[in-house]
Order: sequence, then structure tokens, then C-alpha cells
Amino acid sequence: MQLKIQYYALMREQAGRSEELLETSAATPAALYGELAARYGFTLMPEQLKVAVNSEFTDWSRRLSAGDAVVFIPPVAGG
Amino acid sequence: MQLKIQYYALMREQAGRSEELLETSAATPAALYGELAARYGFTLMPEQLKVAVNSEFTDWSRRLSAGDAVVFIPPVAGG
Amino acid sequence: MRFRLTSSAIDTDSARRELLDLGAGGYVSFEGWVRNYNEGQEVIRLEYEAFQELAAKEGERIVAEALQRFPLKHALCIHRIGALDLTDMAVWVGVSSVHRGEAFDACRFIIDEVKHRVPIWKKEHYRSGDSGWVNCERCAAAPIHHQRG
Amino acid sequence: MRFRLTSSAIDTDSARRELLDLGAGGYVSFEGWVRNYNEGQEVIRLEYEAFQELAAKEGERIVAEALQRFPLKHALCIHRIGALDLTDMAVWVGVSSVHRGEAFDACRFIIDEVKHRVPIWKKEHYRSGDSGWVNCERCAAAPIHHQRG
Repeated sequence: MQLKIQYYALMREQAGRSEELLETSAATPAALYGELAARYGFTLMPEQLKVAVNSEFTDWSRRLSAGDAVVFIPPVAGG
Repeated sequence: MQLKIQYYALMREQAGRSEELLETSAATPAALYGELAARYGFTLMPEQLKVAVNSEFTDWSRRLSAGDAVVFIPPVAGG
Repeated sequence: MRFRLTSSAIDTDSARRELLDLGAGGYVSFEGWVRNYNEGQEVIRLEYEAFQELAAKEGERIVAEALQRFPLKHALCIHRIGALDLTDMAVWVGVSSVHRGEAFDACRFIIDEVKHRVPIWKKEHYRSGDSGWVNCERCAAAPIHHQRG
Repeated sequence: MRFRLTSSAIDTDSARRELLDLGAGGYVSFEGWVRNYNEGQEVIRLEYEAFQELAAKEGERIVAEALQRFPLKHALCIHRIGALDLTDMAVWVGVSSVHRGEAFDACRFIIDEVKHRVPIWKKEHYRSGDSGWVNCERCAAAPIHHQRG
């Protein structure tokens, strides 16, 4: 299925892009992160991240659907 | 001796004046307040007040000197 | 002077600029506003009166204490006196510091101490026509009500 | 919207006016300023980046939580994004309430939660030529230093 992935901050720099459409068989955010981390060499561990699907926080074990927009969220530093 | 007494807020209204020069034999602020309360009918008890002499907080048992400026300080309500 | 009395509107922009610091990451300010109800009475206006010489000294001591107790960059407090209307600003406190925690603590410390220690008094005028010196009327031995007129 | 993102300077005067209330006696505001040192490095400028859709939602939830937890009149938070220089204001929080205690508590609650929960990131650029994403570089498995040029 096809997913839309958006990258922010450190992960945007490491991925070298802000977003992409990705053809994947990853069924969950956890599996998807494994795939992307292998490709881009992300230095952040999944335990340090949160994940959002369609602009809302969600679980790492959520079933992904075609067309979902996925964002992995590095440790935040607003303020 | 002569003292300068200044009145503020409720005590100013009850005394009907902002300040006065007073000829008194009161040796301490405590004695002085008794004298003034009798004259002006102040409703505040000494326990509710602080006292300042020459623009600094002081004790009720301080010895007063000729020329001292005395202020009795009602409960404050700044802010 | 890190504690000031003023009989005109408090200029918070200019006061805030005094607290700017390249090393400050947090800034907390407090404003006391004249509100329309106090202890069940509808307030229409206020008067603040100060024993100015001692108020200035005691206020300055409070800000100095805050600067000693907390690791601050700058701190300043300005209190208005005279006649105020609803929503007017009666007092302003501003604090800057490296981290935000101490700015919150110090700002609160200063306003709490100012309210308890500085010889400033507030007379409220009520819709009913009554008026009263806050903290003085109710605790007085024989409460006084000043009727209008 | 009681939580807003802006890419231009935060207009605190106008934001403050939204919090005015005849029944409010206390107003507390917090400003986060860009400071020149962080964890021993000399900072020369910053960039803030946000996941805007989710940041707006999460920020709004935080202000709504504050309004539920504390008896407030009004609360508002504005966060700047983009490039900032030293002493620029990165974030502003304002709260008005009947009494001052809850305004202090709620203001602090909002800024603490915003810093922990809202998906906004800060990249610091250092005098040394290095730069780094705050909270990301040091905790990453293999810290990265971006050399200038």
C-alpha cells in the first residue's frame, strides 16, 4: 500500500526530505520505522519517538491503511 | 515634646486630617496611640497596626524623641 | 529603583525593556487589575493611597530579597496610586531569569510580599454607594460604612 | 483558537487585550526568550519548526485543560516558528483570573505542557559553527555534529 510520510527536524535532515509517498508492506508504525531507519540511518530510537497518523497521536501497533499520513515525532523542544 | 503625626487611609478619614504637629508627653508609640485613639475614636486596635518612626518600621515600645515623625499603619491592601 | 510608585498609567513596555538580557530565557510578569466584584460587592472604582517614603523603601527591600533568594537576571515592580477605574492596572511585577521556574517563583514572591508588607491602602467604591478601606473596615472593632453624599 | 503558531513577531499587546475581563483581578504572562547560552554552548540564533496541524491541536488541548483545571477567565498561548535571533520572543502565554494564585499556576501549567507535548523543534546555531536539534542530538544513539559549510 501507499503511505505519505512527513519528516521534521533532525529526521527531516537525516532523511534529506520533508515528505514522500512510500510503497510499503509495513503493517504498523513500528514496522514502518524499522524500514525507514534502515534506509536513512535515523539515529533516534523508537522509544524516543512518538508517532502520529493523520495528524493525531497514535499507537505504534496501530494497523496502517492505504493513504495514511504518518509522522514520527522526535523529542520536542518548544518554548 | 512635639511630634509630627501623619495619618493614612481609614485613620486619615477618622482623624479628619493628613498630619499634625502634636505636643505630647507620650513616651512610646503605644502610649501615643492610646492618646490619639481616645481623641479621634480610631476603630482599629493596636494589634492590627504597625508603627513607623521617621519613615522606618519600629517597635511599639521605642522611646520617642522630640521632632520624630510617627505613622500608624493600618492593615495594608496594595496590589 | 526596582520598586516604583506612579500616579499615571504603568508603562509596561518600557518596564519590560529594562528586564531584557541576552542571558535570560524566561520572563514572567504579573498585573493586578481592578475587578468589578470584591467579597460580594459590586465595585465601580478604587483609590490607592501610599505612605510613599516607607512604601518605596519596603518595596525596594522586597525586590532585593527576591534577587537574593532566586537566581534572577532582573526584577522590577511598579505600583500605581490615586484613582483607578475597572480593568485599570494597579500593580505590575516583571522578572527575567535564565530558566523559567525561578521567574515564576520570584514574580509570585514579589507580589505576595508587596501585598502583605508595603504600606499602600485601597478604598473601594461600590455600586451601592458604600465605600470601604479593604482589610480595615471588616476587621475594625466598629465597622464604619460611609454613605454616599 | 487559544493556541496559535506564527512566523512573525508575537504581538503581545493585542494578545493581552483578548484576556481583559471586568471580573479578572490577576493577569500572569510568560515569555520565552532566545538566550545566548545553552548547556555551555554560545548560541547565536535559533530555528523553530513545527508539525503545524498536530501542534495546533495539541496546543489547543493544553489550553483547554488549563481552563478546566483552574478557575480562569481567559488563557492564550502563541508560539513563534522560523528563524529567531537572541532576545527574540519564542513563545508567549497569558492567563487572567479572579485571583492571582490560579493565574500563576495555570500559566506555568501551560508552558510546561507546551514544552513537553507540542510537536515543535528547536535547532540551535552556535558560535563554534556547530548546530544541533535540542533534545535530539545528545540523546540520539550516534550524536551528529553539523559542521559549518
